Amino acid sequence: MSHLFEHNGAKGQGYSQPAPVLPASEITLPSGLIRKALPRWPRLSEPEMVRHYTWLSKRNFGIDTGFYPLGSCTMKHNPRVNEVIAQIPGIADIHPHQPEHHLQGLLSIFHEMQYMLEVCAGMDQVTLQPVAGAQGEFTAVRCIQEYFRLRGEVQRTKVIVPDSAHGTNPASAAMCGFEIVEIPSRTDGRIDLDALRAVADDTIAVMMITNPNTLGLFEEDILEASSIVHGVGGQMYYDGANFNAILGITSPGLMGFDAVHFNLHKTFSQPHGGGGPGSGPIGVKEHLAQFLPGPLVGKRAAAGDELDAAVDENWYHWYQPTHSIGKVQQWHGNAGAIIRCWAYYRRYGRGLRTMSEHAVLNANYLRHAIHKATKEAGVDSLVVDGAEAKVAKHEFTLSLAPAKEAHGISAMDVAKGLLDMGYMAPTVYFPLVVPECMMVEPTETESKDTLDTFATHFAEVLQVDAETLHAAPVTTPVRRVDEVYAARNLCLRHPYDEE
Amino acid sequence: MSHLFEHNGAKGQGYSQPAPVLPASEITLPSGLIRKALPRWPRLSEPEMVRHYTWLSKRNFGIDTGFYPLGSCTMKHNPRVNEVIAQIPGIADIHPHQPEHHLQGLLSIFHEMQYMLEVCAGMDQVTLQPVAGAQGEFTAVRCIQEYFRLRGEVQRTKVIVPDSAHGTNPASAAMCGFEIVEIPSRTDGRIDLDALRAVADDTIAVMMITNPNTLGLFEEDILEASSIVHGVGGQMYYDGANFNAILGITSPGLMGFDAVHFNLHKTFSQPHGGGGPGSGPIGVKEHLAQFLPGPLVGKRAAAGDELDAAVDENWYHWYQPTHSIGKVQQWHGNAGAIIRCWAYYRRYGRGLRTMSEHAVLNANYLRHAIHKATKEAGVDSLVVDGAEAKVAKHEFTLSLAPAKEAHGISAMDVAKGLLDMGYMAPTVYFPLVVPECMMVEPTETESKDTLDTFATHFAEVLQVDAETLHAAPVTTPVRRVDEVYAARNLCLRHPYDEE
Amino acid sequence: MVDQLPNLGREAEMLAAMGMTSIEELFADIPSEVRMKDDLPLPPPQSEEEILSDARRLLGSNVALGERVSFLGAGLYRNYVPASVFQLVTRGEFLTAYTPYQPEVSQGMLQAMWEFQTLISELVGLPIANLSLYDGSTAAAEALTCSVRVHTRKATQKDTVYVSELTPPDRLSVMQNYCQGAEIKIKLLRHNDDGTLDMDSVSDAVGSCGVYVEQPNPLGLLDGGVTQLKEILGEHTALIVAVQPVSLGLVEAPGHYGADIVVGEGQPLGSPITGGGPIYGIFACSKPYLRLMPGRIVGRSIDVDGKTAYCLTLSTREQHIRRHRATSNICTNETLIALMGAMHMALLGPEGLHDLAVRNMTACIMGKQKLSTIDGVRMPHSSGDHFNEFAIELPGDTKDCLEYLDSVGIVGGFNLSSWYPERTNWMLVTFTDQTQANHIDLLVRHLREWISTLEVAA
Amino acid sequence: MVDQLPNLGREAEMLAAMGMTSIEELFADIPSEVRMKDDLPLPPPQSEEEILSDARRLLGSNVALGERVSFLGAGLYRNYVPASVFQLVTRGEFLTAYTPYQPEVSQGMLQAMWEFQTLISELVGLPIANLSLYDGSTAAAEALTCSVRVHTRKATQKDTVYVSELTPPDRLSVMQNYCQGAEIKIKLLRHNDDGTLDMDSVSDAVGSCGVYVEQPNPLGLLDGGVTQLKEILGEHTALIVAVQPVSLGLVEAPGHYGADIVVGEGQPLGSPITGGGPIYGIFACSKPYLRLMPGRIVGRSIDVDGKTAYCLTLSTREQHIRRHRATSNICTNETLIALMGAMHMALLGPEGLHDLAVRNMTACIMGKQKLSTIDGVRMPHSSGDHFNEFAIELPGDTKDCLEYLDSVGIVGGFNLSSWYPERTNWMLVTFTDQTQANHIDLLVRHLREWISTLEVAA
Ligand SMILES: Cc1ncc(COP(=O)(O)O)c(C=O)c1O
Ligand SMILES: Cc1ncc(COP(=O)(O)O)c(C=O)c1O
Repeated sequence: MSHLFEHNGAKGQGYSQPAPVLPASEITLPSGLIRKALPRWPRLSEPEMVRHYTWLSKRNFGIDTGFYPLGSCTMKHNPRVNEVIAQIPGIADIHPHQPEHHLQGLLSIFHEMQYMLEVCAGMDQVTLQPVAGAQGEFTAVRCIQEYFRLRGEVQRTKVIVPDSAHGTNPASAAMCGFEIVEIPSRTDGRIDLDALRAVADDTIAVMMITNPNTLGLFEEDILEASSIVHGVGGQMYYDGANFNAILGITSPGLMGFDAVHFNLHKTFSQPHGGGGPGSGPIGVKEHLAQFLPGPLVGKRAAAGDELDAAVDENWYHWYQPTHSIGKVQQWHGNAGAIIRCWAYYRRYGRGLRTMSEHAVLNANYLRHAIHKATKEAGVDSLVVDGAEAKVAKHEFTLSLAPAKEAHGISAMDVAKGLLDMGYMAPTVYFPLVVPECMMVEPTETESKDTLDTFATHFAEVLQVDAETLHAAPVTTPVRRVDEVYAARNLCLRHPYDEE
Repeated sequence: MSHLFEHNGAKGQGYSQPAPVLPASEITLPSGLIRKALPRWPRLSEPEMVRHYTWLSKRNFGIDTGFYPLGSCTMKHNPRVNEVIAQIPGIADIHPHQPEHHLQGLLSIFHEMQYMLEVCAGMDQVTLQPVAGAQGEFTAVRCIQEYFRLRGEVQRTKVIVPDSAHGTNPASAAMCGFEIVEIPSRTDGRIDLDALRAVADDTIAVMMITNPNTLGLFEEDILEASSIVHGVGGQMYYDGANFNAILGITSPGLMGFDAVHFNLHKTFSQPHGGGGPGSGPIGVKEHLAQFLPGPLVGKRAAAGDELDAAVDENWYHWYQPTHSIGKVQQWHGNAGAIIRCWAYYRRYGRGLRTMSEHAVLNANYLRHAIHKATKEAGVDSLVVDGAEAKVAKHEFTLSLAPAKEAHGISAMDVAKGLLDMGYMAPTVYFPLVVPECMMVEPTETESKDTLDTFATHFAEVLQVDAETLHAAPVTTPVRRVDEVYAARNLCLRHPYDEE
Repeated sequence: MVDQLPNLGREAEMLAAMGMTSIEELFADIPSEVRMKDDLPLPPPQSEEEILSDARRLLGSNVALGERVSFLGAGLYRNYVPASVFQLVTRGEFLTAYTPYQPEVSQGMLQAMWEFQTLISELVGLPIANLSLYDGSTAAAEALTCSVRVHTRKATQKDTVYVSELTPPDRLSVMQNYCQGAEIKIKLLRHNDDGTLDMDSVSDAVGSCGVYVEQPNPLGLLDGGVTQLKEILGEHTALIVAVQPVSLGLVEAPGHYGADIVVGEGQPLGSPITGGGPIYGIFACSKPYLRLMPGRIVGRSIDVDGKTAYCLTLSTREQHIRRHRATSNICTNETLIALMGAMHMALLGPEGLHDLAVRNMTACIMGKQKLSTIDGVRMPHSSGDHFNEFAIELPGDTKDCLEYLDSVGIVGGFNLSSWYPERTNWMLVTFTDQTQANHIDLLVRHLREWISTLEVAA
Repeated sequence: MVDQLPNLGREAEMLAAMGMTSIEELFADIPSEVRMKDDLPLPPPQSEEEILSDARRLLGSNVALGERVSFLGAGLYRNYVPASVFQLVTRGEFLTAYTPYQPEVSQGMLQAMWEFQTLISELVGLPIANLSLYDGSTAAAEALTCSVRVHTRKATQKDTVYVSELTPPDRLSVMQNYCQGAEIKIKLLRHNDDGTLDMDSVSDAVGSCGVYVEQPNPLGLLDGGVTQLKEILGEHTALIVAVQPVSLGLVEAPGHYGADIVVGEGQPLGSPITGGGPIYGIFACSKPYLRLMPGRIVGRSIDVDGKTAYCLTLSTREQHIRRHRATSNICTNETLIALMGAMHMALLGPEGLHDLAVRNMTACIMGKQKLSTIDGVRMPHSSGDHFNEFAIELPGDTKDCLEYLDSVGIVGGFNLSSWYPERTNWMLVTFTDQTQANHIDLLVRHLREWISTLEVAA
């Protein structure tokens, strides 16, 4: 069967259920409310369903199946015990509206996570509510917006975003109603302090930056940038997507940021699940804490009659920040993801720094190995580094511009060639400041052997002739997919007989 | 990495454990007992281990990945809830030596399974102890042996086995010390009553038969065979591997058998797991019940002080048959498999007959579809049915003898050709009475569409030229494996540096 | 932690290959002023066993609903998710993949999501569905901003949307946050005393950009009036209907009575409650909304050989292309949970969905029948039909009542005063496919007992 | 049941294609005399939800060891199995495969088993291992018959094997059943009062076909004498040693002191106890035993392109080829559980195995230290070293003691009178990697309390 809708078993072929508590005839809906025709869903027995999704899974690439050096996405191994923990009924089968004495375990974990993220980021208060990085950005910018409103600084209508920033940064700020001021980066993706100074004035509400930046380089001038923005009364926002590089070594707080989001699904390994779920807590400095979406988790000494339900000597409770912006997700965020990330952090505890060290070690080693391998293969003229820097952080960029020039081999061609060798391709064409860019992030959970082999294979791909590479991939479930066709001939659902 | 032993991380790279309760220095083994060199096991981190076994799994074919028409093995779908049930701590984390009041749930399920198998087989007593079909055979023959010993009939030193029987039948009887009398089958694999009469005398202890037989045909003369054997004082043994064909329609008891084994992993869908585990309970008539391995599960009304631990109004308890042969597995058999099979049987309950009806429907439909497809493709002259019978039961045989003769295409060639089309091959070269045999068992859990498509593909394979087929498979992880090389150049473990 | 770091112990070797001698050299670019001086003030590393044991202890101290008889719903519904769903969704190929940027090696997830789009599209009766938003509340919020993007030019009530006054405050708050940036005014639609929409109030919404109602409404009521709205509103106002997706096995699909956008909490299809997340938000719409809608969408295409293949499409709406002019900032979404939804839907099939709806609805009917026998319990909206839940008015404070029920092991329902502060005696009681007749009897018995304690006290 | 039968409702269509009109026609060959007349006297079909709920109720009523503090071992050891093992072993490709008859599409399992053979071979110090027998007892039994097949021709004590008198009766019974067909005589080896093997008794075994001992012995004792046996027995008697595999992280591998065959319960590596099955039996041997050993074995080979490939080999020993002259009747074995073992071993690595052994052994040492402080508790074998467990002699009946401990929530240990009927006051107490110091303190406290009740009664 090539897709689900070819399955059309006899009626009632689905998953069999117990009888209802009353016969269906007790239902007396007025005819206007009654559904006339059931959805044209397929009819599969369990064996067919299991085989269908097993088949689909085999047509999908994950970290478990191979090296996944997708820059900016931190595709690290997902420890398996975390999945076991997330199935414990005390998280899978709890309702956010249960009373506090039903949820002391959950609340204590939330409290621990707030604290852990606070100390890692050098922030004063964390909320776990945002469910993705982009929502974290939006939430933090909203908080800053309310902060300025309360201070009467309504003239601050602009948000500065470097041109190398991730698209969510300007999108999130725009959703809050801010005007976006894009400033050009230097060629190494680093912030151009002059460009920043040129736009910095009292109309600026926020500046959003990632550090290390999207080229994987640490912004050495970050304190200067912070003081420029603070100098005009603006706030500094840290995009935490690259937090994996610096955990335990430096922190957004030390760099002068006022607010930060975490992509827990990156740094703390909630499995990415083909696109989600994620979790995007934010941390802020004291002056912004009162604006956070509530409720937050606080703790106090447990009273005598609370000790029965308590998990330790404390009572964990919800509380509302005084000037809360309200909610950004209806419940308490992605609690299931937060539990997994808690389990992840516990593996390292105070040793989280080792994780970042190995992320950076692996990235630099791979960068080195690729240049060595291409040199040995005599194809080092085809690829250059995206930045002139002695060391990268957790990721680095390569430019295939020389290959394109010399042989007509694009970054996309190389990406597809790598698919044929059994790898997920690095991020391509981002950031735009690097021509024919490939952005490579190996993460700390890849072995030296994997990195060595990848480097060799990378050099091999560069030796393939352009024509062959244009035709790649050939070993994948389908060959190069026509994205233009998809957009021109929109087919967004099974057409049934309408085709 | 191509195999596990290429992984050799730094020391301590394995799975990290909590500290011991006392320092290792408290261990003071005499030097003669101390291990000098640890095993040369590989060193893998969790990410490497997960990727290794994910990779291996992708090189393996299972029911979940495709149609698995392996005759005699009943490769039916394994319902997924059964795996969930088998992980409940009340089965996964219990010890066979716990007292009865700790195990009332387990015992009640065992009791229900004994009863269910008794009524399905028409037997008086079942034991769940044997852990595979072959062990069931051995156990039942042992019981019969003790039965005759107690009756003083020590001259009964022989066991009759048709030449079409599964190899475990003669092997199990021989393990008990019996002499094997092999009798030839008729060309349709059915029992030759004359041949049986010729060997039936008072030296016969047991006759072992499968019904339906290994060609998938019902032994219509079974009552006559039973009366011949019983006539000389022998016992009739039913090999239950093909029980899936007749459940709820007839029973070994009605056919005159005295003992039977069940392959629960076939009929009741304990997943086959690449070769095991299984479960091979046996059922016997009253006169043999006292010889069964113990303990068995009995029930009686629960006493007042037992009601706390009871699961219903009964008390379930272990008891020893008076002349028990002792044990064949040290514990209580494969309890975890029995639980899964209990969950499986509960899905059908008194409707188990429907399961067998569909198994037989699917087999006959596929048999028909294959002949139709080969006819339409004009290749029906290349394959003939293994037996001249209007209807088969749950499986059927095909002979590729004409294909071999006409084009040099063997059953093995066709099997490998089918692998290339994404199927597991049917059983080949068994039973031997059918030349160039393929034994096909679709099971009841395959859809009509799958059967239709397989039939078409089967006809397509027959149209492939011999040379191409000899070279098949070409799309599999490896191509045709040299089994002779394996036997001549024994390499039964990783050679390390010794190569 | 060693089990997660394959190169632990190989640092020197790797550094040497780069001509370095210490990890520190790799961080030479981080100025000392911003360096952390101390170790993180966190506990020591733990092994898998220790983490699991802590998790079991802490999470074990939570009261899981399955340990109790529960009548708590109010937007999230405890349903049975078939075993095969968990086993398949945790296959590493799905679990550990990212957004399918390289379609050639991501056909599995892409196709599954295209199938998900079809399943949702059929379910709600609209031609287009995206592959999930964060939850029901953000889906609702994005529907409002989308309706404004589409209609505000021609609207007479520019930048204005109307929302049912019953909308739970937590959901409304999300809408407000999402709407304030675009300066959208959210006005409220009134309801009658019997719980139905006030149709006069609806007339006020004519000329606005969008109208948001829920069916069943937040108090479980199925409102026939909702099926009339499109006629009143006309084509220039988006009718946005939020659904409990399971109800659509019995109740007419909003697409069939003119809804332009259907949103909802997908959770009852395929996902456990999980404390409120991860769950997934449903978002479906009609053609005119396509290019201004939020979220990812998969299209069917072909590969260079002409073979059917799937890929993300229409991404020019999205933030990674259009940046601050994007239709939404969403990037990471809830794909894996949507996949669970797809698997559940695939297993149910049309008749299975119907059966599931019947189980939910008959449990609710039985609840109404039995609770209506209790003296002192009033059902404000008893004249209507309900799905999953209905409000009751108690002869005393709901908080007291819930505490009493809790003391006898029953999670009694939802205190409606936290949504509608003046309704201190209202409670929302929920019944699902997991509700058994004897659960309801237990609730009735203990409600009677609680009421009798009130009488004694009085 | 409908969810398991894709063709339910399509019977007529399928029958029609065959020119039939009823299912009955398919069973025309079954004579009416043998037909079942009535429906099976069984309950009605159940849905997945109902089965799961019954299973939860029934199995939930069992006392899982994890709910208690437990000191019960006696051959099966509750260990921690890493989470990844379960998640990988239940992948459908492993779970739903059968014996790899078609090697081209079964390389995954074949290679995993070849790796398993290597892991076991290294663990026990012998060059050959098969891919599992049913359990430790059948592995032991098959080792005995194997030793007779190999040695009886040259043996002076033909068809005779010697087995330690401490061998648990249930295990011995399996041996007896397996041995009686070949008319093998099983004689017993005596032990000294301190638990060690009586070396005089061992001399009696010279000239027999095989000698079976356990290390640690059934009472947990590590016996230095066992390492001397091969010297006494010489090359024509098989030395068969049964092991607790985890102990081999500390204790010398039997292959290194001359064992010819090593067997054992593989369970502590990779498998939960599961009420005693499915678990897996380890069987390893030296070269002379290869062609007469039982069970399946995988060999490394090549495919037609010369690529490394794996396949079953040496099957001419097996029943499906050699029928009644086979070395064993085993067909279905315990592959999947052996695979769990392989995964656990791969995760542990050499140092991890060592650490696991240390955790088990130090828990046992702590147990000895603390229990030895109890007045009235005697340790008959206190002079030796123990792994996992040791015997104690109580001042009263073990049954009473276990019942008392049970009443305070402790699974106290194993009543040794069920193995050795005269030893009514002996108990075997077991300590594993899961034993915590406070567990032992609890045991000590309650043992003391029980003893004090005896004194009061006296
Ligand atoms: C640099 C950067 N910022 C922000 C985001 C947005 O985070 P999320 O996808 O969790 O919404 C991403 C995600 O890819 C990112 O790489
Ligand atoms: C006809 C027949 N009898 C007996 C057996 C042996 O059963 P088991 O493999 O469970 O030991 C089989 C197994 O394939 C079989 O097909």
